[in-house]
Amino acid sequence: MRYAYYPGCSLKSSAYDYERSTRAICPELGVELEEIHDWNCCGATAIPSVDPTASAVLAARNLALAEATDVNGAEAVTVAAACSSCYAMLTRALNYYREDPAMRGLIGQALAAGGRTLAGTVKVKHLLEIIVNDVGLEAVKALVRKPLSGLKVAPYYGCLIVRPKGAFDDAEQPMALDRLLAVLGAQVVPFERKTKCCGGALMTTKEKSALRLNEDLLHEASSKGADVIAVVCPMCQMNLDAYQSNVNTAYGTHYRMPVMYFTQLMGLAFGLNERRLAVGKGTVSHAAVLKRMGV
Amino acid sequence: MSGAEFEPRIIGFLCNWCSYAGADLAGVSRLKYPANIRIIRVMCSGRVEPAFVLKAFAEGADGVLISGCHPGDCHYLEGNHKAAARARMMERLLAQFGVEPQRFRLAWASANEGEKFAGIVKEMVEAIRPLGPFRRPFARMDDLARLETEARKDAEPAAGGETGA
Amino acid sequence: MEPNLQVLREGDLDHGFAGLVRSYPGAGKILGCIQCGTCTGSCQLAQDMDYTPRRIIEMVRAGLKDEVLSSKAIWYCASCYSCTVRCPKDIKVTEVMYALRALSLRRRRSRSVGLSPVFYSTFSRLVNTLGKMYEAGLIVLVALRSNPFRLVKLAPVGGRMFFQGKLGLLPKRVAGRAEIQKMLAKTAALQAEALEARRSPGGGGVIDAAGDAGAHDGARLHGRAIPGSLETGVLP
Amino acid sequence: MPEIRVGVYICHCGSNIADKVKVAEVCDFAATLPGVAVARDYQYMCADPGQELIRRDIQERGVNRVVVASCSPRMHEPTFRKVLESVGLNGYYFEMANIREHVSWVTEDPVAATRKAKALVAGAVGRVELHEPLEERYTVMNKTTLVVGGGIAGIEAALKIAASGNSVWLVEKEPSIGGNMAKLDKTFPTLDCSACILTPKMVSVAQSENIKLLTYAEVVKVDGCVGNFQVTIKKKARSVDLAKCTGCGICTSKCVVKVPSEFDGGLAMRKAIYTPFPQAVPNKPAIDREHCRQFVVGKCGVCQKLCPAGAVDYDQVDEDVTETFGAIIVATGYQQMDPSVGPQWGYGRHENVLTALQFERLVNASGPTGGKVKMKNGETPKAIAILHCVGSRDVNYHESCSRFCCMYGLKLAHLAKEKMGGEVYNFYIDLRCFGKGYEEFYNRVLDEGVHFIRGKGAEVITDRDGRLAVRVEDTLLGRWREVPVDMAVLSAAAEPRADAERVAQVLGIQRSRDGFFLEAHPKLEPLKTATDGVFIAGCCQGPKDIPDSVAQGAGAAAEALSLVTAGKVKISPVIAGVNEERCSGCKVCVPLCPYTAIAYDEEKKICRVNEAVCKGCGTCVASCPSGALSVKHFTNQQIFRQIEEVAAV
Repeated sequence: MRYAYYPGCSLKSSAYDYERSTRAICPELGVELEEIHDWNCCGATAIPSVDPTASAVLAARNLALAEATDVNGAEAVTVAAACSSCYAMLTRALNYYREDPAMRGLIGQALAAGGRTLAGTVKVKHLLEIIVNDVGLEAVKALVRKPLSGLKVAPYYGCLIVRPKGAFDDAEQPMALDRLLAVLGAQVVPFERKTKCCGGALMTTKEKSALRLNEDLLHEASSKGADVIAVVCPMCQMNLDAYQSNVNTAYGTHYRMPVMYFTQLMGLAFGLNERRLAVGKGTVSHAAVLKRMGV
Repeated sequence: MSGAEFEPRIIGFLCNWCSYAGADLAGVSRLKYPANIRIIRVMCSGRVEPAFVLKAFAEGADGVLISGCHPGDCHYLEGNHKAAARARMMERLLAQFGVEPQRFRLAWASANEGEKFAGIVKEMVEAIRPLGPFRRPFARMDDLARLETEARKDAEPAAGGETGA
Repeated sequence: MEPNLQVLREGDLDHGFAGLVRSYPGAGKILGCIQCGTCTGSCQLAQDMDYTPRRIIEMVRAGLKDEVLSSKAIWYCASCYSCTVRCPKDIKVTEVMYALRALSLRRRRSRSVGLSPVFYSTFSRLVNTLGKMYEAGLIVLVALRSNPFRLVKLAPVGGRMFFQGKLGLLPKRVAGRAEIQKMLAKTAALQAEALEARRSPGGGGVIDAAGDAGAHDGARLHGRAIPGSLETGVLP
Repeated sequence: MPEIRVGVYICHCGSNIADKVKVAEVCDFAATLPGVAVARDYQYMCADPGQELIRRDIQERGVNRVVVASCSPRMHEPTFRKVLESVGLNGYYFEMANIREHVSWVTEDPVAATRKAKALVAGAVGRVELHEPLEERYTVMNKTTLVVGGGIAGIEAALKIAASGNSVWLVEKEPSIGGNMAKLDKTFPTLDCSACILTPKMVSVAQSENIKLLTYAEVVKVDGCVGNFQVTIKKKARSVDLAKCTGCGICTSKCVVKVPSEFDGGLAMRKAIYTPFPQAVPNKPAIDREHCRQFVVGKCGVCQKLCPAGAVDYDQVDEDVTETFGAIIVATGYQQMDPSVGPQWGYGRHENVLTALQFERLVNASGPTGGKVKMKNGETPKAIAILHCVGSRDVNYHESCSRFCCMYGLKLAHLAKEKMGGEVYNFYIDLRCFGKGYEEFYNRVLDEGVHFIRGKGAEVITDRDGRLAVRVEDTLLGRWREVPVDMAVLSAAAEPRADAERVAQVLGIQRSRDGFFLEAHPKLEPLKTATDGVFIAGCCQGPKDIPDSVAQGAGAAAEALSLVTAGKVKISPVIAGVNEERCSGCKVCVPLCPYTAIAYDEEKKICRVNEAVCKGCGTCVASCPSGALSVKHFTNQQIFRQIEEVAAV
């Protein structure tokens, strides 16, 4: 299974631990990632706020580059995105291109001005979707050497992996991550707020509001006894982890909730070396998790 | 139907009970589809004889649709089975005349399949448009009876041949 | 802003505003809103807004352009799309919010509502210039453009991330920057064309004039202006 | 032969046609066609003045062929034939061009629509010249009516027909009649007990000599047409011999298998051998073979051993019954949407989130809690939320309004308030209290102190105290609210039954876009369908409350009776015939006829059509190698001419 890999800006900086762990587990799963040459920023949720049309063009450039990526002559190129925001923005551009004739015309002409063309045959998938649907849970199960037995994990999806389209799982109560974590041997906490928002970029602009959203998430996870929150998005990881002490300051709470990428938990279950997974690079220490796992 | 783009003319033979009612339902549901089709009502798709199809092409149609009830739902028990058998023969005959297979279609549409009917018309128009206008290999009405008899003879031994569908 | 309890007179309303908003991608269905409030009920930020999302849509339809574009509400949207997936009338509320922010930035209505406009426009300019996001640069630039003292406040978080190796200090660049500039310039030109078509007689009544170039706060703040699409500007 | 003088009439249908088709242009065009003596356009051709136009032209201007370009011939062909006949012209000197359903309603571009309309008019004019006078034929009308579905609409229809002295069959899929109404507690706005008003009617059905009741049975096949529908009904194996069973209930009480009760919405258990509810008609059990141990494991036999009447019969098999009916009434009802399709409402995730029908059982004195409103843990809730429009008025689920939820929302609010006190919240978008006494009922509930929050319940979530909470915008205040409650009741949408598609196929009924059955005309023929002799009543056509369902049931009975009591039914003169001169006696046609209407005459060595049996499909005609067969009104000449004309425009 070969994919055109779109890492996105975060995975190259603040979420390098996400990329490290992704790079570590994919070979195990038989997933080959061919990084898209000279990709640019997807626009995240910021650029649509400045120019909704230009943001679609920026994202579409990546789709055009992806279509030109060699993935062993597969019939249609599939883009693998690990960051939920990238996934959502690439999908947004693709849907506009496919479904809105005016936008299709505009995007096509803008890309042409830069010498690019988009056929629109490309598919966009989130890494979680690839692992659960393309690789399959049976194959994952076969790789588990150190089950996460006894580890209580809160599966946190955030928003942009399931919305606006809910393309591969339910937009309100998805189960893909729950099922994956269960296969890894973890005890999956029923997490009602699993698709509530972490605030995203509001942490920079509306910190008070964003802290409230994160406190709500941390509260449910810890009141349900979770040892760790599993995330699928760099933004969620940063807000829940790096800003956790800000939450504690603002709310007088004492959360010490590790927040780890699902790829890191997979790698641990596969028995990979934690350094290869960049485990331990959280602001909140991962030591408690490792201890519980006997690592 | 103006402008540079070629607008094919399609004649549709629709059975009274299912497809004609389905086309009515498309109207009642205000579904929009291309105006290229002219509908001729027959009681049963089984009534449509090969001569009707040839006649339509001879008179300048660029495509012909026969539409009736789904197999098993025929108002007259099995007229549509006969239509299906005859359509297979027609496909071979038309192929021999060099008529592109996209120009002739047999489709089932029930009385509650307005959307399906509208879809069939859209598909046919889109399939025929790139072919351009139909060139008539048989210009004269007198030829029709002869052609039809020949078609029957030709079709019999041609089992296993391509139908072009 | 306090809710406006004045009498509304027809002359105070901009009846072309809804049409302008609807011309933005994904914002076409606002006229079908039944004011059920599902968007608000689904919104985690609604409690911090001055107007609820439902009310924003009604204000757009009514033509309360100035109130909408200077509202705080539009900057509280976290783009979580909860409203969009639940809207019973298939209104893409999140996309409507993008459109309103973009219009607000163009109309320079946004300075009174805090850091958001600076953040989004700086983000946009960084990406337009480099092709990629540069987190450390973004934080510093936003702070410098708004309130340098924010840097002090941000230091603990930044520090924590830096020591975990999570904050790269040097920007990364895309090789095809010139290509991206061409694409953005073309986008801007096409948008200007579309705006001109709306402005021409029969093009939809009252027209937003904010796209006009001019020496205003926005232009200074957001850099070089490309007609019709101010925010595609790049860093000097 | 007199000169052919065609009158062409282009209908505007108000703006239905005229908005898209340039009617005057079509009319001018028609006037240029050969044989056309008069061409007119008019607002409403089907209205009296429109008909009068035709009559006068026939009488005063010598018009002897008529073409009306308007709606579908499936709607008004008989109307205009009668117009011709009223002034002594044969009704078959008439042809219709369908420029509404097939043109104005389905075409975007006015230019294209006008051109298509012209083509269809030309086809009709060309064809009508070749029409021949035909005489109507009649056949005997079967006097028995079939009613499909034993809810309140079907029950009412059957009772009315039976009261007229005519015979009727009532077929119900479940083991008992009663339908959804049997599950309700009180009915709005009068607060009559639903069972108290329904069960007497159910008993009357069982007692009527004119009603043959088949429960646990389904219609699987319908052939023929009005007057003579041949219907096959599958009687599912009930495993209980109704003739022997006395309804004593010993079997049910001793059965060891427990299954969630469909009737109680899963809030209580029933047995594998069961009557759905105490007032069931017939009040005799059926065995649910999916769960019965005898069938699942292959051994048990308790009920058979204990039955004093020897009525339990494990060897019963499904049985097909075939019967002929003159008319059919379809009253198959609706189902409530499963609200777990929208996880945001919490149904299926939180135990105290119920559907409205479940809550009906909860407040019902004969329900699982004896009419006490209780949470899963047995406690009485202190606050209840009723969420309106769950899946209704919502393009993600059902775009249409479910019509009765506003009122039952008010009713349930009243009952909840009455039974448990506490706080009751209604979350609504609009309150549609359109019926007699409905607004007054709303006022009463307002006075009782029920809270009304104008805003659609966006989600039901657990709050920090572990209570349910409804998140909503109070749109009248413009404020976001989170309202803590102990129980949430979802007014889930009324939707077409899961088997509506199959039923529509079997009975030849059309469905509208919402999936409900389609009436022949939304205003004037609400009970008829596009198939003559098949009528619809009640919620299978769309959500409606009990008074409307009852009225429709009675109305459909009147429709059916007006047919069957006439004694005879007009059948089409469109039949096939053989030109004896040309028939070569090849017999190709004989096996093609599905009605065996064609026989070979050994003496004359030709084939003959039995006119009494022929239905006029024309399949034989299309296959006749010598062109000896022909079908009236659809002759080759007529169709060829129509092809020539429509292709020429």
